[in-house]
Amino acid sequence: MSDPDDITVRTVQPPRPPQRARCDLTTHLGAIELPNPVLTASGCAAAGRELDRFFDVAELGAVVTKSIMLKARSGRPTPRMAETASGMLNSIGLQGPGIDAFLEHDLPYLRERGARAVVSIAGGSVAEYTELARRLRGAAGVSAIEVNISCPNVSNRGLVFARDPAAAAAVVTAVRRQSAPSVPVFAKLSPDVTDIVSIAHSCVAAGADGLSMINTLLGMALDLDTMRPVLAGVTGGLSGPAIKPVAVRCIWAVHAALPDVPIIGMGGVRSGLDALELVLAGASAVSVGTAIFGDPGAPLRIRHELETALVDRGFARFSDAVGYGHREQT
Amino acid sequence: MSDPDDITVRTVQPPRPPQRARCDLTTHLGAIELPNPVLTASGCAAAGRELDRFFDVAELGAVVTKSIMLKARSGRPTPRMAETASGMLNSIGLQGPGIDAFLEHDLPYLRERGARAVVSIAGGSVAEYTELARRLRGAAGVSAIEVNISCPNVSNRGLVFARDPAAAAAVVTAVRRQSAPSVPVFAKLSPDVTDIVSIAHSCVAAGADGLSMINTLLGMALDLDTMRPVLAGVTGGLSGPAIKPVAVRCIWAVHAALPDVPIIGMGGVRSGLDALELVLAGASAVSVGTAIFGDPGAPLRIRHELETALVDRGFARFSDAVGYGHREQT
Amino acid sequence: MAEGPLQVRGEVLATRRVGAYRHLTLVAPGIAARTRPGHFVALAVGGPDTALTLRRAFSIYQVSTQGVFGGTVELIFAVQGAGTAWLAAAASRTPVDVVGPLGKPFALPRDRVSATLVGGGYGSAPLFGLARSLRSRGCRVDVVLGAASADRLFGALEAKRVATTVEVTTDDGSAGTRGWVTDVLPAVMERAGTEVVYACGPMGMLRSISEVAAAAGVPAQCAVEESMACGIGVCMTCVLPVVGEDGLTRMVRSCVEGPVFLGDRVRWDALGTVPADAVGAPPMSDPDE
Amino acid sequence: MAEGPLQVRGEVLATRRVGAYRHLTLVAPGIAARTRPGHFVALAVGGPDTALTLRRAFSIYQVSTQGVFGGTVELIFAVQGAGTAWLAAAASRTPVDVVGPLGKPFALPRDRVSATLVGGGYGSAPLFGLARSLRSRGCRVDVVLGAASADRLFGALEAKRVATTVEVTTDDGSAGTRGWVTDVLPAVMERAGTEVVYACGPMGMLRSISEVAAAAGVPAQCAVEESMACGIGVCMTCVLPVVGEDGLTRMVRSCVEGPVFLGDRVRWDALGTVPADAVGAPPMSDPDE
Ligand SMILES: Cc1cc2nc3c(=O)[nH]c(=O)nc-3n(C[C@H](O)[C@H](O)[C@H](O)COP(=O)(O)OP(=O)(O)OC[C@H]3O[C@@H](n4cnc5c(N)ncnc54)[C@H](O)[C@@H]3O)c2cc1C
Ligand SMILES: Cc1cc2nc3c(=O)[nH]c(=O)nc-3n(C[C@H](O)[C@H](O)[C@H](O)COP(=O)(O)OP(=O)(O)OC[C@H]3O[C@@H](n4cnc5c(N)ncnc54)[C@H](O)[C@@H]3O)c2cc1C
Ligand SMILES: Cc1cc2nc3c(=O)[nH]c(=O)nc-3n(C[C@H](O)[C@H](O)[C@H](O)COP(=O)(O)O)c2cc1C
Ligand SMILES: Cc1cc2nc3c(=O)[nH]c(=O)nc-3n(C[C@H](O)[C@H](O)[C@H](O)COP(=O)(O)O)c2cc1C
Ligand code: FES
Ligand code: FES
Repeated sequence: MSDPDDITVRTVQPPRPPQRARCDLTTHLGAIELPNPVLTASGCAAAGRELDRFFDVAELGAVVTKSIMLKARSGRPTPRMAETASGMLNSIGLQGPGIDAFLEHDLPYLRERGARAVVSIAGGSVAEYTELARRLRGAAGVSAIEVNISCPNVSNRGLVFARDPAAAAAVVTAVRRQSAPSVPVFAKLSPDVTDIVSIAHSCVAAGADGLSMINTLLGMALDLDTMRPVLAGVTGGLSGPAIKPVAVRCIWAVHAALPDVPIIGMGGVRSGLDALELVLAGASAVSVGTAIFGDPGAPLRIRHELETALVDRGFARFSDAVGYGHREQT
Repeated sequence: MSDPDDITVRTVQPPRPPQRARCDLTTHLGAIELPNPVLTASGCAAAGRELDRFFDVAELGAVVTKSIMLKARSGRPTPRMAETASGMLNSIGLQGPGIDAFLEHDLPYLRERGARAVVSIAGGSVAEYTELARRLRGAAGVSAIEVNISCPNVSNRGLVFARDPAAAAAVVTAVRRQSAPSVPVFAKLSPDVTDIVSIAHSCVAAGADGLSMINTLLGMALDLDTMRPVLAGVTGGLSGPAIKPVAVRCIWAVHAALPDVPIIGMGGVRSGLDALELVLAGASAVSVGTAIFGDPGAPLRIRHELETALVDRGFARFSDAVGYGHREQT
Repeated sequence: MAEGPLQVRGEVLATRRVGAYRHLTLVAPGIAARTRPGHFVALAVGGPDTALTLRRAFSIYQVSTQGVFGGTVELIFAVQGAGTAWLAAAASRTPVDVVGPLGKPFALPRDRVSATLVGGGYGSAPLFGLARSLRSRGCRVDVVLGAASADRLFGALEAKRVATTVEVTTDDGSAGTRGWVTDVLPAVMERAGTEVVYACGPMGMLRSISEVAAAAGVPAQCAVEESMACGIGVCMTCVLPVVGEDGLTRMVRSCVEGPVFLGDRVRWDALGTVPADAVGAPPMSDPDE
Repeated sequence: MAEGPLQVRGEVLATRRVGAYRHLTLVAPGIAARTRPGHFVALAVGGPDTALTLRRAFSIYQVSTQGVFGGTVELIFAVQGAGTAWLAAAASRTPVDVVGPLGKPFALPRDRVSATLVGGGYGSAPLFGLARSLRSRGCRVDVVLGAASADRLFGALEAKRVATTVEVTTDDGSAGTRGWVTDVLPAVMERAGTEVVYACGPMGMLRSISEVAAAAGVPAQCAVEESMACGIGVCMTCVLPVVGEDGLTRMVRSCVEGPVFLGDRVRWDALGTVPADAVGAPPMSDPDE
């Protein structure tokens, strides 16, 4: 019988040498290659300038700019936001300077900084999206286009494009047709649909080079003092860690159905491990949105954390991790 | 000029006497009246017995029992849950003893305890729901029936009833026809649809006396060690505070469209103020689900907190607060 | 003795490190008096604005019904994730909502038998109170403790005080015999003339212990650890396949029908599955909740 | 002087009550040196497992660049909701991520002018540093402080040390003159020969002060408080309608283009709306984000 007093530690293994390995973070989104897969989410980083005060935005895979419309737009009245459990609601109403000012000030800024720009566009009609894409065609420094189709279609009783496969496809076809072949077009999907896979199919059939998901979930909050909606816009978009499980599910389902279509994943990513979760589900890049509000340094931190997480798990290449959660179990 | 040293407090108002007012918590759900509007959510309180060790379940408006199926059912393999930010995923797979055991053991227990039972039923076909309703018809102690239509329709490629207006209506019609007229039938809606209002309309047109919302959102999580889905069932239902904004939005939209249809609201309620938020949006009763896992005393606590919140806001009757958030602003 | 669980607003009295674990003492009035060996508590973690929604379950190591604090409950825990990290960092006086005692405790023998207690890692925590109860009934108690490494052994010295013999194993040989508890268990049982085995630890260990006990023809009472959302029997997350008196396998809740099960009743080979012969299996369809 | 905001991992040094408010001192290296009066900081609240996702903005009351702590930042705050409750309860040494200094500070006059500073509630906090800056430039400083009640006045005694005259009003008359700051402001301005007004407090108060200043023909620099999600200019939640140099109204971000605005530039009557003549208004459709 062994002596129970004999519990002094005998050193059994030498401490492991510190991890020095690195992981090739390069990722491909259709025709383009990005040095790493961590992006900002549209509407959560403006056009990069403000974040550049906290870290070098050229260190990111790309900056996805706030959805831009044809004309300047004032957005909705305030209050425009409400904090919710592990999330927030926003109802900004796509405030922005319009495509002209964007092309004059914002895009050149990112280019000068050496940052890659994924330009998000939004419109109220197929014609508006078409015109936006046409204007972007000549512009220097557009790495890719993300088409925000979570906008009401003015010609169909305000039904949001992203909730109607045909309308979504019409927008994608138009944008794809107008854009330079070297510039991939990503359609950004809404989770507020009965069957996101069928919308994904429609967009890809219409020529989308990739898909971004998820946009915010439609939500709402009431103010318990005024007993009225908190947001001036009544409903708003729910984002943040609260929605990550919905994002993972959407990415998983779409990647399973369309394994060759690159996905930019977003929804509740706040750490490198969150980013990895979306990647394992099938995302080829990950956008960081609401987390920036809580931590302006989040995108770059997440890039570093993701690299560490990949190295820890023995991935020499980021691309090997994309969709790895779907592998057959041995 | 006043002397800035003169900042000693002069008592200006006498402290208010403690609030002694009460609020009439009675609520009506179609043909039935409940003494108060706080219920348990189906699947989060079993059939009341376990909670009864913590508080008298007869003090609640009603106990909504775990969805019962025709036959005993083992449910899904474990792991069946994953904690998420301000929420959780579950994939229980409707484990239960089947309607016979339920009628023999569970319903009589609640009746003896003096508690009201809202019986939740679930099936894989219209025929199964029909048979469940028929079996309940004779049973004593059924205050209302909640029809969980978030089940795959085995005869339509597993498409969940709640996501298909026609299938949802077919189930509701069958259950309504089989049930005693004095027993209201509530259809429980899923938020995972493009247009919850149209599903609500279908269910009401099919005879639903009221609507329950929301069931869980479809979500998913990956385990970052195994790099595989956490849940044995791969996807699961997202519940808890994270989803409250979605619940409020759904209740708001359906109440706006169908103001006379009583709604049992649920989704992320953890406090009396959360309950009030759903009520102001249009709920005539509020079910407490996931909060019970964190706090077994939650339902009764929430009943008390809700009463206080109503009194504080000058409501003499709970029913005056239902949908109050929709009032025209003066 | 009062029965059934209470929900009380407790608070942290003290936390200290014990090897790789923490020893947490909670003031939790009323719970101590109801506790028997094998019971567990479920704690709310994270504080007022937390994003953590579910309770955390911990075996009760020991309780004290007396003292100025109106009753304390002690736990031994490993930091795993966010909830246990919060507990480990919680300062003295931090409020903690405690629900307990929960579950079915170890069944105590009516006769003076020879009992062998086997603990893996922090799984030894509930065995010391059990050992004292057994001793006070005149039972012989032998203890086997195993862990991955010396810092993950809990209570080897304390075991020596309550047990006739104590055997220690570690996977890496950093304390006691290198190997698993089941490497030494048959010899211990033979020497002690074991008539009942009590065990608490990882599922794999419990399975092996059940096999050793079955081979020796003695019952094994195993305290299992399944992932739990509520701990009180309402959520159905903590199930495992267990054979009932009628010979049928059911998915039973380890939080109310366990955590202590007879080793030969648990379908260890089928953990994480629903055996095809289980009552109500397989589901013909897979409804969402 | 170094420019632009920093993000630093600070920690709570001390919190104490001041009437209805808390006076919080944070160790936040580097921020002090960049701070000018009117700047604010945005704090992460709630700790590691928090459900609170957004930053909380607070005016900087005063800073210290020296000392053993490598620079401290002091705030005066009222407990409103979960975030401020957490801050109020945070023990000394609690880590707090601090971003700052943020926003456009008060513009200081080039000449020796007579400046009147008006603060409402905790809105007086940023005025003391401002008063010292103005005094060091040889300006005359008069202060008017208002609040709902005496316990919500902040800094009346301190004001006396930096100001030529100090006037106090409370809504309920529990200290100073019963009434609003604007009841006494015209008389103070006349007496002081005010050439510029600086104000910080609730929006309604700022509006009235702007009117009084406009009537007297002097500029009013108003530090506004709009609900903010990020505090750094990326989310567009904190907008209000402001008239630009070109005479056009735009919805501008108060976190980067403010919080200090000229009172006659802000469309106070249109707060919470998008004026029909604003650039890009009204939206023809209402897209979700
Ligand atoms: C009956 C019982 C007794 C236990 N006794 C002890 C003990 O004495 N000492 C000890 O250190 N641990 C014990 N555990 C395990 C302990 O509950 C988990 O380590 C703890 O819940 C992990 O929480 P976390 O937030 O750190 O980890 P996370 O992984 O963040 O937890 C996430 C969720 O999963 C659940 N969970 C995760 N791991 C487990 C697990 N192993 N068992 C049950 N639920 C889990 C948590 O409750 C929580 O809901 C016991 C578990 C059970 C069921
Ligand atoms: C530039 C600026 C300076 C401020 N200075 C001070 C100060 O010196 N002292 C002080 O007590 N308060 C100040 N405030 C207000 C302070 O930010 C809020 O009281 C605080 O954010 C409330 O947080 P909470 O979690 O307690 O409340 P909650 O209501 O739970 O907050 C929920 C969300 O709303 C936002 N929010 C709520 N109220 C306000 C508000 N009034 N202004 C901005 N955001 C809000 C919070 O940031 C958070 O995102 C200032 C606000 C701004 C914009
Ligand atoms: C304040 C705010 C503004 C947003 N604006 C846009 C937008 O202009 N275009 C767009 O496609 N998505 C927009 N989004 C959605 C985000 O890009 C992202 O899809 C969503 O927030 C989920 O990611 P997150 O949880 O990381 O924020 C916005 C989100 C927030 C919170
Ligand atoms: C573990 C668990 C089991 C559930 N089982 C059922 C069920 O059997 N039938 C049903 O209609 N809803 C079921 N639900 C959904 C809840 O009744 C409720 O609609 C949902 O959880 C949202 O409310 P909550 O956020 O308060 O939990 C279940 C939820 C959970 C978390
Ligand atoms: S943990 Fe909920 S039933 Fe066992
Ligand atoms: S608070 Fe985000 S832009 Fe001002």
